[in-house]
Amino acid sequence: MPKLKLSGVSKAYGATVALKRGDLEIDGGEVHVLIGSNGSGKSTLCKIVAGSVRPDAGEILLDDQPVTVSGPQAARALGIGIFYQELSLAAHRTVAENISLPDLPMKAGIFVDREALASRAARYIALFDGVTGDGFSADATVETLRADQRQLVEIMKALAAETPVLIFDEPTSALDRAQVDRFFDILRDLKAKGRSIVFISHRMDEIFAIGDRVTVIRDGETVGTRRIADIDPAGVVRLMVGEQDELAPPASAPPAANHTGAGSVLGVKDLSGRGFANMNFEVARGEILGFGGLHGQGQSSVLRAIFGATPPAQGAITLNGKPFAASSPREAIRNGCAYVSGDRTRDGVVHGRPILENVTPIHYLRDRLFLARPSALRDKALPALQALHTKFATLSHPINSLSGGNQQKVVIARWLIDRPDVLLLDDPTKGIDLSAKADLFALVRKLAEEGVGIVLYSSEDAELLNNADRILVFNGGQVTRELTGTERTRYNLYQAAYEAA
Amino acid sequence: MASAVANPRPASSGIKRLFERFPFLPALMILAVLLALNGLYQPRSVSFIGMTGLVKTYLALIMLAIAQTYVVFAGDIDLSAGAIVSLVNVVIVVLMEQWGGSGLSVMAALGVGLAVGLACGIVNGIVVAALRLQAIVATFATSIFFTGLALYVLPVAGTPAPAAFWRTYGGRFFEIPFVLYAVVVLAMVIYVLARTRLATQLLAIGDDSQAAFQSGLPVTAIRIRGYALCGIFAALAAFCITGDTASGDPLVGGKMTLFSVAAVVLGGSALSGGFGTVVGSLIGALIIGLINSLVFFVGTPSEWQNLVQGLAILVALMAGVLVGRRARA
Amino acid sequence: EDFKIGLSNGWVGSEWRTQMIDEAKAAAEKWKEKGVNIEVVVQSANVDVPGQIAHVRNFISEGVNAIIINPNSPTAFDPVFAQAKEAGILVISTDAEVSSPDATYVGIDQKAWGAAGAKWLAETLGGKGNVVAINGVAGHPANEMRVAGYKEVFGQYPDIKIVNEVNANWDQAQGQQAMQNLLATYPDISGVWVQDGMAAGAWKSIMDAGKTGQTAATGEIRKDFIDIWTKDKLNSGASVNPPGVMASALNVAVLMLQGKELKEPATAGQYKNAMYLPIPFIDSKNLAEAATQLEGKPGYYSYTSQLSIEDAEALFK
Amino acid sequence: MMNATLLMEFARKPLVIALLLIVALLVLGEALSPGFASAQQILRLLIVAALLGIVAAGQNLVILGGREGIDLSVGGVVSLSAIIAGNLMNGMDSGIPLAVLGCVAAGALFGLFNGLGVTLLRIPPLVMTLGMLGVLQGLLVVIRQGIPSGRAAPALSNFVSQPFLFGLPGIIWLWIVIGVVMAWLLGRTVFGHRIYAIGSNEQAAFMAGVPVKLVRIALFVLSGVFAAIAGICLLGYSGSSFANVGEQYMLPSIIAVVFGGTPLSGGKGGYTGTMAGAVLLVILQSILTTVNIDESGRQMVFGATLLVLMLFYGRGRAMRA
Ligand SMILES: Nc1ncnc2c1ncn2[C@@H]1O[C@H](COP(=O)(O)OP(=O)(O)OP(=O)(O)O)[C@@H](O)[C@H]1O
Ligand SMILES: Nc1ncnc2c1ncn2[C@@H]1O[C@H](COP(=O)(O)OP(=O)(O)OP(=O)(O)O)[C@@H](O)[C@H]1O
Ligand SMILES: O[C@@H]1[C@@H](O)[C@H](O)OC[C@H]1O
Ligand SMILES: [Mg+2]
Ligand SMILES: [Mg+2]
Repeated sequence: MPKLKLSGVSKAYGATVALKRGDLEIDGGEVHVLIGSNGSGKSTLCKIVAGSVRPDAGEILLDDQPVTVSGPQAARALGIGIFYQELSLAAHRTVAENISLPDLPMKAGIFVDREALASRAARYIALFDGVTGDGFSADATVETLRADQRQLVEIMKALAAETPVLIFDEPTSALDRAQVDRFFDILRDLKAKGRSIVFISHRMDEIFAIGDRVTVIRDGETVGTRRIADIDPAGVVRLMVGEQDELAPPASAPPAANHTGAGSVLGVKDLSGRGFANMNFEVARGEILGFGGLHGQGQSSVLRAIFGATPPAQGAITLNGKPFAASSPREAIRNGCAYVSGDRTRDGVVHGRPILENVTPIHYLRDRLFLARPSALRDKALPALQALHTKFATLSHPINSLSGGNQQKVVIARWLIDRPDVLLLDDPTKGIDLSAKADLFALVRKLAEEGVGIVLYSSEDAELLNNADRILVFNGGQVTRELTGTERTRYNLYQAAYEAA
Repeated sequence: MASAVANPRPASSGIKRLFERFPFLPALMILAVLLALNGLYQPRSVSFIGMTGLVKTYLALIMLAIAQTYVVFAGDIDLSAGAIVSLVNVVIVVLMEQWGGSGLSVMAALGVGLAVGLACGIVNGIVVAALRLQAIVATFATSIFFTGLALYVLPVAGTPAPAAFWRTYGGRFFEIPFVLYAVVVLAMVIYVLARTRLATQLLAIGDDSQAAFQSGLPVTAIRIRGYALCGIFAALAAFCITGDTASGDPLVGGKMTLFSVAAVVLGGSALSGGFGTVVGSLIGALIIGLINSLVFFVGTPSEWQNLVQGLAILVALMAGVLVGRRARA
Repeated sequence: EDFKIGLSNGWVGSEWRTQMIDEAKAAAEKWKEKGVNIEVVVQSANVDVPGQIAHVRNFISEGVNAIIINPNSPTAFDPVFAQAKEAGILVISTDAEVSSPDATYVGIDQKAWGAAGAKWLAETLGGKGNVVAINGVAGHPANEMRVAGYKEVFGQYPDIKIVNEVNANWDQAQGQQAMQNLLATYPDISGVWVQDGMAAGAWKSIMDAGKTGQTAATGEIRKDFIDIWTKDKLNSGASVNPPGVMASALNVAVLMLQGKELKEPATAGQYKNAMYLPIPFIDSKNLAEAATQLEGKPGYYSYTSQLSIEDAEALFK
Repeated sequence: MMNATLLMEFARKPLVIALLLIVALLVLGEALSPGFASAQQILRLLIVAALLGIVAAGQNLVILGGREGIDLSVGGVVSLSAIIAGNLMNGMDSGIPLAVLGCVAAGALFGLFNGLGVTLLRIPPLVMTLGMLGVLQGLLVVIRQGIPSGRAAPALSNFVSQPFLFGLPGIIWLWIVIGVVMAWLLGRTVFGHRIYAIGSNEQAAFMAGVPVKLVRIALFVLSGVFAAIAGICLLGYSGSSFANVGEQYMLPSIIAVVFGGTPLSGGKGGYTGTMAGAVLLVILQSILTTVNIDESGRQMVFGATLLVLMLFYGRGRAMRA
């Protein structure tokens, strides 16, 4: 008898069908992986189970009993806990308060029982002992924590519910390897205790490392469930993409790096700033320079510094041989610099506005436009969007009508209307699906061939190894190793990343 | 494996930690400076009697600032707070008069007053949290409604409150002014309320209401409770006003609303919610009072008094926001 | 002798109030000739009742000898005046009566003032017609008493109908707007009861509407208006609330501070603490006289009168 | 079937709601007091609505720009402008150009202060403009010194109340022009798109090279300018100015914006709706003054009606979608 069973669950937001037919069966004592491309409806399905989204139709059985999950509170009462992809933390509250937020321990009927609060927090923090990082403590306010630490708090909060069913919607996207390893240990432990766990990730290796069964969801429909033991990554991908054309096989041999002749388009000398120091590197025209290493080692900070978002403390930058010190993104863009952030919700998408307005802001600036003539802009926007195979109905639809991956494509497309000299990619594929990734990297390579200098930071090793001509490995805010040519192996990358800084 | 992440972060200094724990410190500093200046220009104003007078005059605003704080915690706002004060004021005055002005009738009227404040707060809460109207405009609309009610209860200012009532409020017990007892009780109530689950929940909602909801908090109910608390404190503000003015006036609280918001901000709370203290708002209200009297004591010509007060409050607001942010950054 | 006197004006919406303060300050100056030094401290602002209570507390802290107040409420000052008295401060209200037993009122009888205008209007209309009233600040004590005054008078004329009453805050511009609206809504208005500052505005609308001949309206006492009145021969009559009332109150206050005793204690009015000053009345008969007093004054200057020091002394033993 | 849903969607548009409500209220007004919906009466209402609508234009911009944008100081600027204009023209047509210039400059200046406080010092707009309101109110007392001064020039009064073109007074035309310019500005200019961008996602706008602070400062300056223009018109409407004429516009200008479909969170909406919102609000107020009930009843009905009307508009998202 499955612990939890969903059948025919659906949800539409106006015209957007987020989930057409969600089916899922989870047993006690298993880690059930849910996989599907961006916008396929995974989070929607999870939220329905957790009560925070109201389904349009479908049935939920818990221990074979049909149940109505009328809200998050009801879900907890039914024994369902959840880690939300976008987190559910109160920024100004402490870690301890956040862990217990759903049911703050009480004293005398109205007071918060501070002791109980602290001891409960200590219990869950201890699970991650050693991997929580600097500044993490029960009474730190969440606001002061880094992204990975916040994700840990959200994990602890989910665990603290101590529910038989636990849903984790992309809990590892900001975690480093050590943190992921620890988390998986905890999951195994919970599994052993008979809990039912749903786990979502876009990282194939994680899926195979922890999953027992995998359910694939495509375009809002459940397409099948397999035992992990019975399937390989290629099989999963086949299920995900369906009958559509096969993905191009990953480049078996690293691309050749023969840019020695081309001049350097971006030069960085002795650059230091918040989160990094002593940066020295050059990017040649047509080169894809990779940034590697564990996350949060200064890669993003360097890119943002070059882009003028957080101007560096010292050092020099040259662009096309000329000194370049952007004090704002505005200035950087005017000088031919482009920057794509992986955090589209924060740095990219202008929510609620038409797709067209989301593609054009860079063009406005580069062309010093004053008027926004829709017809002229349309002609500029369409080719850029098509180059990435962006799926959308019309340019006047709000960007939020698109799936996350397609939103990210729109955000990337804005940099393609006027060709930049330098393209800074700051983990650009965070949370986008495999085919979108393939499209993106094909395009990036094409841009490189056209003479653009590209810097690529990726938190996914495979992405880096497959696409970068040269890799700088970051550790503790410094570049500790440069990998070129055949040195670019996973082994070398890990070794450089994990050695003590 | 040891944490592989080495993100340089500034060592958190003692001062910073202090400001984090006591976000009202900047306000307290402004208050101290203002007190000193008041004392400098008019020593009598900081005498025991002078200070008692200050408290008597501004206790109502203090109460209303406290009222406002609880909704601001959750990122809401109550532009009807002053109208609730007016309504409760006329209700209790009229009832006290109708019931004969005895001690018992005074207590009964106060009870009804609290109930009226509570009811108004709940109405606001329902309108804002349950019906999901935007707080600024919705409570502006309810303020018009409450004012209408107040005008219905007492169309013209003037009905006197029984002497038993205001003589108590303005009087002394064992040589100590009544309002000082009130302040002590208020301090205890604030201390107690700060430790309640409701306060934490309101602040969590102010941080991110969707997140709080998804965590399983009954967000709507909690916000309504916040407004209810606001209504109760607005009623207490009305008691103070009535004690100090000894009469009913259907428009008496109108001008206090925006000052209550200013006091909350002066006290270091974030209007966007999630961060702040009630003590800060109390200090904020006193700052407004001290600015007003200082402007007079330094001898500002009468036509300039309003302008100078306006400027001083603006500067204090800006200083409070800036200092608070510097200190916490 | 040195005295410090605090003047509190809780509302600065009209020129009448400005003149009131100016006249009071001038009256204080006058005492120098008698060897009495009077320092006046002024708080004049748009404040609500609690704000004006704060005024009084500031005066107490300042250690004034007397407070003269044009109060925003009849009843709300009872507690704070009690405190002032406790601190040995003499409190006098002017322009609007207060219920406090610790204060004395020196000013006109606002109800009689309202009644005087109404009486003139009713008689001018021959005891019948549709009348509208344009009032000052709703809830303000002086305004409320005036309203009571005209209501009582019109009540005695069964054929006079008050078709509408509006508030225009003692402001000329608002009075003009209100009258414009009223004329549009009621084509058959024959009489307008309107209070001082606003009357000029109301009359302007009446004249704009070409109804000067068919309308009788109470008038006001500012030079501007007296001039129009004279020139256009308006059918108007104005009871005078002289801005000098505060100066009168100040003179009375000084004498009280000197320890003199009133011949007749102030026991008039509903609160039994009033000392009423005479209410002059201007109509076509004595219009020219009033005009002479205002000659050479700016347009906003009001016809005024006050108890001189000698007049005041005459009231004391 | 499809048509029905389309119709439903259309009927949910704020502008449509406002227009329907306007018609409904006119019918109601006519029923309560015959003549309410006469052409002449409607014209009078439109003049009053134009005054509110012009203030609301600035308010609309500031709100659209997000980051809790709001301008509580508009009322103060309206009053100030009316007084400055009255003094500068002093009843003479020849003084109009100078008056307009002076008022616009003053409005822009106070808007600039607001904008600088909000952007450079990062004071929340509600706080900054609330403080500024206090300053302006004090300034009014100083300038006016309790003495009335200044009068509208006859040309200005005519502009506001006399027919100018096709029987409509100049102020209505001015309002229409403002409406067209606003629609163009918001929909067809880069500046307009940038307003929406900063209102919707400031961080993303910053990363896409939008001069966030400049745009926001410009919005507050424009708000001051619109309020100043309204102040001049208000002087023309009432002939002379009084101390707090503008106060009546502070919160109503916000309500007009909300009734027009721009939520206070910014980033979406527009001015066409706001215009309808202003008309709606003015008609509602007018109906209430027409019916003969006590002030208390009037206020209760007004407050309750506002609440009911708000239910039609931008209610916040349900926690559980
Ligand atoms: N609140 C919402 N309003 C409108 N559309 C929504 C909403 N939430 C989700 N959607 C849409 O529903 C679809 C499914 O979204 P969902 O978040 O469930 O995808 P997902 O599988 O979790 O994707 P990802 O891997 O990117 O997290 C998407 O097209 C998304 O744009
Ligand atoms: N260095 C930065 N990195 C990333 N985002 C930034 C940075 N500086 C500003 N932003 C974002 O861009 C937006 C607008 O920035 P802008 O500098 O105009 O205003 P600000 O927030 O007052 O910044 P600051 O105080 O740093 O000057 C802000 O909301 C902020 O979140
Ligand atoms: O006459 C009026 C006076 O009584 C009031 O108090 O202030 C304004 C004056 O116009
Ligand atoms: Mg998801
Ligand atoms: Mg900046």
